[in-house]
Amino acid sequence: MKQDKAISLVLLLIALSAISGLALITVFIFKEGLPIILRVGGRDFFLSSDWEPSAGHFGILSMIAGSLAVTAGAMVIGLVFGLGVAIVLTQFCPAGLAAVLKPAIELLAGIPSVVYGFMGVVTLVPLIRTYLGGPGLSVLASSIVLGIMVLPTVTSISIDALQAVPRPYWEGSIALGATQWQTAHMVMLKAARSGIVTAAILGMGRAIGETMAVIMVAGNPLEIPHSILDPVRTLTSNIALEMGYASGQHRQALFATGVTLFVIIMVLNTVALVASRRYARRGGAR
Amino acid sequence: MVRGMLRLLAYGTAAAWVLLGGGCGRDAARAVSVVGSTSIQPFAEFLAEEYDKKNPGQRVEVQGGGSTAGLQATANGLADIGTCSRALKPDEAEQFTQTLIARDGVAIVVNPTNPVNGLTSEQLRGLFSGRIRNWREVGGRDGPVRPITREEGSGTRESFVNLIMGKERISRAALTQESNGAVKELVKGDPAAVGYMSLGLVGEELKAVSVDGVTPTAENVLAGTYKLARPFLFVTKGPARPDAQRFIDFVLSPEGQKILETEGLVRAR
Amino acid sequence: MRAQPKVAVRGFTASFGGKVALRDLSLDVFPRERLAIIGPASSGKTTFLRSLNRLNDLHPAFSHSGQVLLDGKDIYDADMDVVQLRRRVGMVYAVPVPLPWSVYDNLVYGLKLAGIRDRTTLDGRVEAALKSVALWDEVKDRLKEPARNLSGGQQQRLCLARVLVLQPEVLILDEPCSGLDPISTGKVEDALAELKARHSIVLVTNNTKQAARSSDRTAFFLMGELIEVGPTAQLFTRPVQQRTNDYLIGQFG
Amino acid sequence: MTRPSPVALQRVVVVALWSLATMTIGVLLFIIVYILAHGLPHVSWGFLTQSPEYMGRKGGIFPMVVGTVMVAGLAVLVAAPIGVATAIYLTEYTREGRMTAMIRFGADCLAGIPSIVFGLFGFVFFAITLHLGLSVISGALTLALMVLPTVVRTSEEALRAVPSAYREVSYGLGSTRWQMVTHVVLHSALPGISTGVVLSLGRCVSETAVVMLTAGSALRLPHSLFDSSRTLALHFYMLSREGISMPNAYATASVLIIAILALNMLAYWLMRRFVAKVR
Repeated sequence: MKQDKAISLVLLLIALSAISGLALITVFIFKEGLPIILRVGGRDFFLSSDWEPSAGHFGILSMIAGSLAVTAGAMVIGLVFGLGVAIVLTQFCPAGLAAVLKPAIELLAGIPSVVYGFMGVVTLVPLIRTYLGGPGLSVLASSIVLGIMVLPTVTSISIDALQAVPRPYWEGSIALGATQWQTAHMVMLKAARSGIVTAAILGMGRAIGETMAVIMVAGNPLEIPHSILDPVRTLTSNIALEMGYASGQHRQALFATGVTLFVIIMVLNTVALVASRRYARRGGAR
Repeated sequence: MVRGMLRLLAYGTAAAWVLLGGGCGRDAARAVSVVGSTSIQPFAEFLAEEYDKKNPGQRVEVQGGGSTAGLQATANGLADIGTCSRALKPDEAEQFTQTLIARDGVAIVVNPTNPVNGLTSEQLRGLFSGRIRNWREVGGRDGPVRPITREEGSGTRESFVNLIMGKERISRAALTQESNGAVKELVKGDPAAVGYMSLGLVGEELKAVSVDGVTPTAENVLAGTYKLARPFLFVTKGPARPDAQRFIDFVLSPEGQKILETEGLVRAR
Repeated sequence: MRAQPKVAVRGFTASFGGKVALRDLSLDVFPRERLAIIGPASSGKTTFLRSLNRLNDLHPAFSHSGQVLLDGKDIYDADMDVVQLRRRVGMVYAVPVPLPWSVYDNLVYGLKLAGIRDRTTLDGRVEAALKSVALWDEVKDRLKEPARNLSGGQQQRLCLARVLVLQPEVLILDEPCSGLDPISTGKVEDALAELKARHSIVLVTNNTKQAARSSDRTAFFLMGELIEVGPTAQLFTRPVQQRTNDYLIGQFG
Repeated sequence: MTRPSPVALQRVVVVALWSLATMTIGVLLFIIVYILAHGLPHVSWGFLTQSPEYMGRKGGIFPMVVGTVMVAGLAVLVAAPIGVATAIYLTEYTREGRMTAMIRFGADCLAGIPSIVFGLFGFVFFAITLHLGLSVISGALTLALMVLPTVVRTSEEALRAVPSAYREVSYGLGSTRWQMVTHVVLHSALPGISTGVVLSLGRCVSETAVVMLTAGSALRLPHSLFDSSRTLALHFYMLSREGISMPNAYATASVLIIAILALNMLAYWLMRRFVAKVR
């Protein structure tokens, strides 16, 4: 038993070191970013859209607005398609076909984000520019690209949630004379609701944190977009664009942008966690 | 089979940790690292390639990151040579030893379908600040103007701002791209676009317009008539390391200068 | 007078997080006998079995008082080697659980854990164990096959053989025939009759007929208490306690 | 207006849903076919084994292949043992409690941090504070932190999927806990764990933002872990973004896509083995 204790201790130390990674990241990002938020003042940092680091102006409102706009657009596309695919694969698809399609959808998650960005630039952006007007680099282009990128996340978690609904629910509904679709949206989707909420929130986290694809298709101006055809700069692309050059206050301001992003993601994560807990607790009971 | 995979994983892990531990003698035979401007990066890479061919055993490693990043990296010892595609600010000039390796024009580029062939400094200020919103105002077709700028910190941007914009600010609505190539791609596809980029990288697909009546060519930059030009600098912190100095010497040699010239830059001396 | 008990349980109480599963229970198991334990569901039969090889320890909320003496030594003593104990008290489960390996690897796993590597010893023990459960002829050519390919009855006898290779002193079986057809059940019961010559056997069963067929003594458990224990023939025909009688004639399911 | 009958509605909905699914698969196929059609004609043995010349306009991608293998491989070699050990601790060596909740919450948070934030951290911590510079090792360690939660989570799931009866049987046959874990549980869970590791490898291979900020973008073949190295994904980004050479950009992307396809197939194959094993 002595050996057992020793092994247990070693494993605990390793587990804690893994967690200390998180602590380290948090400490570093905040240490680098927080001072400038305090110096500039939360109001001027978060509620001003005046970003001109060389002149000492550090307002990130337009980036926050940009990130939110792009993420909202991505969620509309990601949810409609992602959930649609999840419903098809679990409710209306022969098992053999689903077994092929599911890994294919998951493959979408493996494609590098630079490839998505590149495909957006060479195919989507000219289409938007030619047929809808504007520079092509736009909220719309970013939303579509990001929507495709978050789709696999939404789909695979939704599929898990739908499959976790006990089979008798489905059978009971069908036995009462409901069609498959009535069963799907009135019984299955309802029962899997909080799992789907988790899927949506994690997808949102992915969308808001994506960098390279967005930088290529968003256009990155400093102005808040007024229409979906306007270009947009997000928090992530702001960091990636200027990090290479930044020093002093400018770099701190970029870290502060990172802090903002970090906090937004943490909040989303916690919400997702609570949602999935609720879902786990209700599990089969509901 | 599964046991084999376990074992492989274990050996691989062990090897990785040994490498981690053993790699501490990093200063031995370290490559000369050149970090900085994305505008200079392709030229520096090409020079490094040629230098390596001539001097087997010497290694030069080129990084992007941006002019300011290059200076920073040099300041804290991360890089042996920093590259900078703009004039040093006074406080920077005090801190570093600088070597001019070439000069580069900043070309104003528009889509080839755009009928405008020349612009004045005043018109450029208007286009980029957002005061001029229609190409008709500068003699082009009726249609919106879409200025494309580089990101804050870029040497190209700082040169453009210093030489053209003066006190005026670049429009907040201007699209921001992170490299010469990205500016090029965008202008190539968008008839309404106007951008600025390294003259050496313009190529055939874009139209570089004349500024204040002077065409952007290497000769005009060398002659000093095309005023939109900037220095390409190598900076070191104090005197360079011997192997770094050898690379700098190579770049300044007639052979090195010839390479830069064929690539579209303007020789330093 | 009978011999010294092999296992002597003395005033044993077991509980899980405050819920008592066995209450002040005393029961002896003698060398070379088959003791059957019967009783309705959740009467503590399985908990009793798992107390004999300290498998209950794995449950986070388990606590106990009283003694379980194996050859006169309390197995819950602090200096007891639990790993060694589990080799001496071999357990067979209700559902056959072959590990996801070959038949042969399943059989030698316990021996390898005990540090025995010699090929001829391993082969000899495997053959002997398989023969004692009458499985040798059926699987001697299939030793390299995945154990899962065997039929249910074969799997259960394999699991029995897997315990037997360790030559345990006490064999504890938790409803080993619950999932088996009558023919396979018969084979397992025959094997137990053979094994009695060398081992003490404790057999938990839901099947009173099986207890009547293949045990020397029978104990009746109810709600964590031992109601009655006696020679099988006697307990089934003339139980002393009313509750035993009620159970046997089917008053409690 | 009358409501459509449920059966008619069902028909409409099924058509609509299937067209969504078809479009999704269509996008996937389009991306892959587009890249491969433009790139594969330029991929040759020489392209894979030669060094780039002329900033990547000519020549091959050998240093990037090596750089990718080094950065991503090292990242996974660091993350996998730590992640698997953490998962083993969580599933086999401890009971649910404050400690496990804390570790799991930490892992979940780590999983949600955007890669650019990892990049920032890696740049400041590994490259500057620890003086590792823009190098293979800075990139690999940052990526290791990035994929660690994935490894922990997938390993944990794989370990939990191993039937608890196996554990009891092993104890019953006289194993210590460590023997039980190594002989029985890990053996059954290994394909599942490998799936997570392979998918993490895929994430490291395709990550760009992090390596740009931590591993740098040197074109040279890295001679040690402290040299900078450009990965395939970053090379593709730079070739296409700087407009250096579109044919070579497409060819690089093709190699990247094929590598990702292969890794996903490997993961899928391992997963099926795992399901067969613990069933």
